[in-house]
Amino acid sequence: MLTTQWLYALSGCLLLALGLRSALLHPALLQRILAINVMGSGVFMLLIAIAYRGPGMPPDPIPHALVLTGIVVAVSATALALALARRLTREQPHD
Amino acid sequence: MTDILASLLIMAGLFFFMAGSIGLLRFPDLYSRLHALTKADNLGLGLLIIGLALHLRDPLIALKLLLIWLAVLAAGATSAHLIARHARRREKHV
Amino acid sequence: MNSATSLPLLVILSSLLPGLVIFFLPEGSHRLRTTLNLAGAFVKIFLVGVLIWGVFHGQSYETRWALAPGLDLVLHADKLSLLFVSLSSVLWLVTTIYAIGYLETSPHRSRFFGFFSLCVSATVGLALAGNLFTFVIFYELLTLATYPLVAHRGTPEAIRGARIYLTYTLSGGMLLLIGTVWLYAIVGQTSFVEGGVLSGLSSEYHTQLILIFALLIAGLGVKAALVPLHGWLPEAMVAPAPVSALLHAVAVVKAGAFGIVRVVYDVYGVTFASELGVLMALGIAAGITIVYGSVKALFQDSLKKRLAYSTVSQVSYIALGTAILGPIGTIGGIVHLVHQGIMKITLFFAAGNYAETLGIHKVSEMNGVGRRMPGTTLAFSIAALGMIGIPPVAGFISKWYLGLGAVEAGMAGWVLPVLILSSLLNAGYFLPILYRAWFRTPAAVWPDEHIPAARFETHGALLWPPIITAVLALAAGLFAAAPYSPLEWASLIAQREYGL
Amino acid sequence: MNATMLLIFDALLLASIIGLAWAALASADARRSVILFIAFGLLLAVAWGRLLAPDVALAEAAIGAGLTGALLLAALQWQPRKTADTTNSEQPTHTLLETGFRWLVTLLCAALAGMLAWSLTQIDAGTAKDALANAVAANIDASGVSNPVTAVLLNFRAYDTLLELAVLLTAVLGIFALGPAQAGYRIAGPVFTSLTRWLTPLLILTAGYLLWVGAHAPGGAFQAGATLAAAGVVLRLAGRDQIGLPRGNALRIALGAGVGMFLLVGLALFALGRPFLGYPPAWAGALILLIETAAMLAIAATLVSAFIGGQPTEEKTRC
Amino acid sequence: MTDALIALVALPLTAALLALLLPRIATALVIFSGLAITASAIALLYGVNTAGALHYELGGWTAGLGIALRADGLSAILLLMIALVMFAASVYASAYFGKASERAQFWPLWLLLWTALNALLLSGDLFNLYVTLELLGLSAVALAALSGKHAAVQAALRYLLVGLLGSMLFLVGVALLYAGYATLDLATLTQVVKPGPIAWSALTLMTLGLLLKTALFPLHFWLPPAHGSAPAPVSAVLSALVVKAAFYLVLRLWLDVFADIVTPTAANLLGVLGAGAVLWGSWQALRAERLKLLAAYSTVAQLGYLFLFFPLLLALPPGPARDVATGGLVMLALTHGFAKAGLFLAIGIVQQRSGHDNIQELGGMVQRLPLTTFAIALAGVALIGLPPSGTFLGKWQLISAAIATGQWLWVAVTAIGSLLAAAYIFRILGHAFGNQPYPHQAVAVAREEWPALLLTLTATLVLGLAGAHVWTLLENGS
Repeated sequence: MLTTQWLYALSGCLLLALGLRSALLHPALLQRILAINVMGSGVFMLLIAIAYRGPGMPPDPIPHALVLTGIVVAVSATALALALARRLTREQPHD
Repeated sequence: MTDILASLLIMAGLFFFMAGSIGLLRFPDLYSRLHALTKADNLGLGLLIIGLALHLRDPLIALKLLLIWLAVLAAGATSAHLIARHARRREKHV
Repeated sequence: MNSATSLPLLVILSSLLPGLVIFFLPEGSHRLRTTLNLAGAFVKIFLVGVLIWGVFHGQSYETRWALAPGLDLVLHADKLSLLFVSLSSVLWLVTTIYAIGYLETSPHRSRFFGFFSLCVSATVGLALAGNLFTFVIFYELLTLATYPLVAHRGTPEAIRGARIYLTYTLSGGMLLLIGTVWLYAIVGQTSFVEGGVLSGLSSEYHTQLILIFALLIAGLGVKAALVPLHGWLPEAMVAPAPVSALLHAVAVVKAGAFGIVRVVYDVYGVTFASELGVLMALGIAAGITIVYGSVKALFQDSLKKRLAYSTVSQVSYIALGTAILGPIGTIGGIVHLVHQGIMKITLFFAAGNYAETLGIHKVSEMNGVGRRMPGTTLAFSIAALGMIGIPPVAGFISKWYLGLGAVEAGMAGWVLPVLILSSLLNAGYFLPILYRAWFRTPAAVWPDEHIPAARFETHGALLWPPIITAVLALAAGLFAAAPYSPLEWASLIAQREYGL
Repeated sequence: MNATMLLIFDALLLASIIGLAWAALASADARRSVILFIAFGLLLAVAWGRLLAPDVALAEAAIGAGLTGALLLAALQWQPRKTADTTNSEQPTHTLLETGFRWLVTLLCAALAGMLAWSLTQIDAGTAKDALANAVAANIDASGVSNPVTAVLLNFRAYDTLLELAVLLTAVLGIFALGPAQAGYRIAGPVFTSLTRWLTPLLILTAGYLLWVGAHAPGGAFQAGATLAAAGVVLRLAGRDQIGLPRGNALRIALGAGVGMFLLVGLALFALGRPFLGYPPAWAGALILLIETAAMLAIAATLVSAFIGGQPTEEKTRC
Repeated sequence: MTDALIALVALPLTAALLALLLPRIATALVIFSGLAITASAIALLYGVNTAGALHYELGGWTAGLGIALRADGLSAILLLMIALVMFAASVYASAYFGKASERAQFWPLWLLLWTALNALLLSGDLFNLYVTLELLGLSAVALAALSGKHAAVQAALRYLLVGLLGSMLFLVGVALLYAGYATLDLATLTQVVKPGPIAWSALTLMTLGLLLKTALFPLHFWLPPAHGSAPAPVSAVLSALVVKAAFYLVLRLWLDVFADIVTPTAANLLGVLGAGAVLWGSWQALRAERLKLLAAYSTVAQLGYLFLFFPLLLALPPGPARDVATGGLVMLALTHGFAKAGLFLAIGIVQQRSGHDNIQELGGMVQRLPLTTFAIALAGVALIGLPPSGTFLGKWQLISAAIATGQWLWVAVTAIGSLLAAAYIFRILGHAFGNQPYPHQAVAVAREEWPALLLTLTATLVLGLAGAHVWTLLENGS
């Protein structure tokens, strides 16, 4: 693997671990949702690093397509999660 | 020749960005922060875009870059206005 | 499908299908329900008759249905199964008549008779099972079908009794299942074969086979109420009398005993089992149970509980018989399968009559009941004398062969004392009842008389069943030497087992 | 020299990305977390650009940072400002067990990342890792588009995209089932309103451009849909409740348009004896554009619906 | 023959769109398309049985560049189960949701869930599996939250987050495999994958993600509240089908794709977790106060049995013995699917009629709701594993394989688990048989009772008596 690929792939792993840890441990709901998004970004970074072939070389388009799909899926899930969370706070007795 | 000019313009643009950011961090109150940020960024971005346009030498891309500058200018001005108005309103309430 | 492959299945369906229809009958359609019940019972007896005739003429009947690779559901009619099938189908008919009378006014009869039919179907299936896998299936089905019958009254005691019953039987079923699977893992699918199928295995398997035997007998011993696995039986007495009668004489307890007979004779082979040394252990367990049950019975004032402990004791005669190596002991054990059934059902019918007619539940309330209910009490007396082993009632035949077999097998040293002690104890808990019933003066009022003496001492449907079964018990003893008698049949089975 | 510069740039970029992620997740303040997360998304877009993935960069900026950011900012409205919940504020220190558990989780996450990184070192350089990329290049002429990412998304792996649109539809239906939209905002003042007057058409124009250009250059239905949705978001912020979103049946048609067009094309081809979703090469470009147009509308309608947080209510009086 | 592959995905998806656009006729549409899907599933099973495993290259692109749909005996059997359970639950739901507005929201999501299940079972592509997992997860969450009650929404949110976490872990595995082998096609991967860090890490990550989704102990914490607070037909399919879809993927990965990579130690670990699930799930079910929670914990336990098979299958040499044991596993999964769906539907009837599902207050139920009680009892028979249910055959194979490979621990776990199951089932029946007057208006609706009854009958009788076909199908369809 190229150094650049390495650098980005490792950062991807790190983001994944960061996200996973917060998703499991953060007390607040919103940050847990963010954490899962960070995890996703970590995976995306891994995929795009894999696709990279060096400066001037055309990258592998397949991981790019996968990440595009992944981003859309992630926003769908985030939207649903936020809607559920909103419903939850609305339902909560405020007094 | 144009490349050198372009580099100089880009560097100048970056300098303004830097100044704006420092201003954002260091200035005492909201209004002066906004002032520093918008002024410096608008100018910085403008210089940056002229530099890039010179560097790429493609009128179509230059047009697009100009469009981006205008959009950022408008959005920046509007949001600065909104933030300032919001802050002003809150002050009145207190 | 021809008759050779479908008849065993039809025997089961003859009670299963009416049962399923009965579930959906409205509570009020008394006549239709009775018709279905009786029609099913008669059809079953007829089909069993055909089976007996065929088997005697060398016809082979087998229904086979693959459930999984290497696992076939096999229904097979051989002499031992026919002995049990005919016992259960005849006693089912009698019990059905009795139950119709007994439950005439109580609620949820459709549910009751539905499960009643399922219970008999499971028993018949168990009797016809052609291999251990099939036996396990019907053994568990029997548990399932009897649970609602025990819980039928829905009182907290009934629910509790049913729960205890279930705890015991399902745990036992699990042991039986593990033992069976283990056996299959060693020898693969094997049918019940007279003389057993395991004697050819090399000696490295013997330890495993002993463990498997222990598992199987423990599993079967729960239903057969071998001490210390008998705890459910007195608790299950909360069930209505016809259910108790069925449980004790035909279905549950007998299923366990029948299973022990199958395992010893048709899986291990009695000779091989003896070589393994497991017969002795079984015999000792049976001996302890016989004495223990009798002693406990002695101290029960509740009539049904006294009968329940009597069952604990009496059923182990069957296990004792299988534990005695030699044809005569075998005959004694197998014939007791039938004899105990006929006699015990008579006793339970009579006990049910006392409770239903006069509200008598305790031995101490039975003073002079013989004068008020002579027919019932006569039937009770015949069965009780048979249980003690007084000739010419059927019980005598069983005990005679068991004793003789023990002498023949050289086990007289401990079997005979057990037999004598138990007979004395039997006399000890039955004779006082007979004395009270016939010779004490009756109390001024019965505890709860709600069927007045009219044409008979009680309802005809309640009176005739015990009388019929008492006559059968007498006949089985008197005509023991006649062809087609239980004794003759048991002798045939024993001959085949020992290759005589 | 150039390589070292790039390396420094990469290191700085990645350090900022990780730092932002860390800061966003470490904070207990929801507002702070969200703003840092949006910045994180924008830097990610830069990273994608750096790795020659402009399509992804566009999508990340528009969807990952842009619309997700808008959703999160909208969520701040009903979030309590400090989200450290009550139990936490009462007991600021963790019990020993909790601390142990936190360490355990941290270690496990680290181990997982370590395992992953270690496996990456083991990737055999000799494997035919370009096999699929080459296959894409070899078949691109038959795909009807010249942008390989679009070719993969809309042709080679069109089935993925079909199901992905179904995911979007599911999410929006799930949101609708949870109740009506949130109340709208106050009507904006003249400055913002005048901005929306020309920004909205510009966004719509840009969306159309992105959709069209996707065939041969970075862009496509998702980026275009997100841009279109951005127009809706801006209108909503300006206090227009009628954000251009249709109501009732028309809205349902818009939401289902992407999946519907995809299925229509796929099944029609199937009925004509082609494979399911197998475009004839001559028609592929046109069919892809058709599907992408429908998909763009669906994506925009979905994202705007998600932003307003429910089924738009009928026009109501504003205060 | 391969048309059925397309139909199984396209039919429910098209129906979902139509149900969205035409809410007035949605119910009829669902029933009609349900029949069509069931017919397709039968056609697929027939095709697989006669022609062996089938595959279809979408868009005409070779698998690898494009995506292939694949079906073999295992997936075809499970697809038919999905079709039958979903269809029965659809009929039930048409009566369960009384208001037209409720049904209008329910049907499109319901059909999307159906799409996701079918697509997942058919997918032959790693990334496509990720998309189907997400589609399944989101539709399941949306349905679970449908009642809008606080507890339901809270449980659904947790369900969503756990599901997303699981999908992310799965996706990392996919990325790693792509990095290592440059393919996403499962069949290609099966051929090229080699033992080594890449395969091990990928399998670990993907399995971890899927175990979260299939709620294997101790990752089951999210399941009882989610399944316990969803509407009855939703609970039914969540418990019967959705968790099983993730389990199916674990099975595929461990027994097919990574067959040469998995080690007995790893399989033993799954077995230990399975044992934990059996014991803990059964115990919690026994202690549950509410019927739905009982059923949900029972799902945790029943999934545990499936995982007990992993150490056994790996200890058996490939060949007839392993195939027979695999059939047992499939049998358990099938029976549980039908029985648990039926149980949840029946519980839904109890809950609607009495307004609660407290086990303590079921006295007299047997008189007022005899068919429903009967359905619960039949489901119980299958859950305990008594004959003639398919579970009995499955457990027989489980114990048999454990004895044959000398792994007695799993025999003990199975025995204890079954007895605990008997305890919790007969705890319900004990209360139901009580002769207290049943205070509630108990008019049963045939459209609700019969689906429950037929599902449980399938589990208890049909699968038990026709079980041999399952083994034949698995063999013919491989």
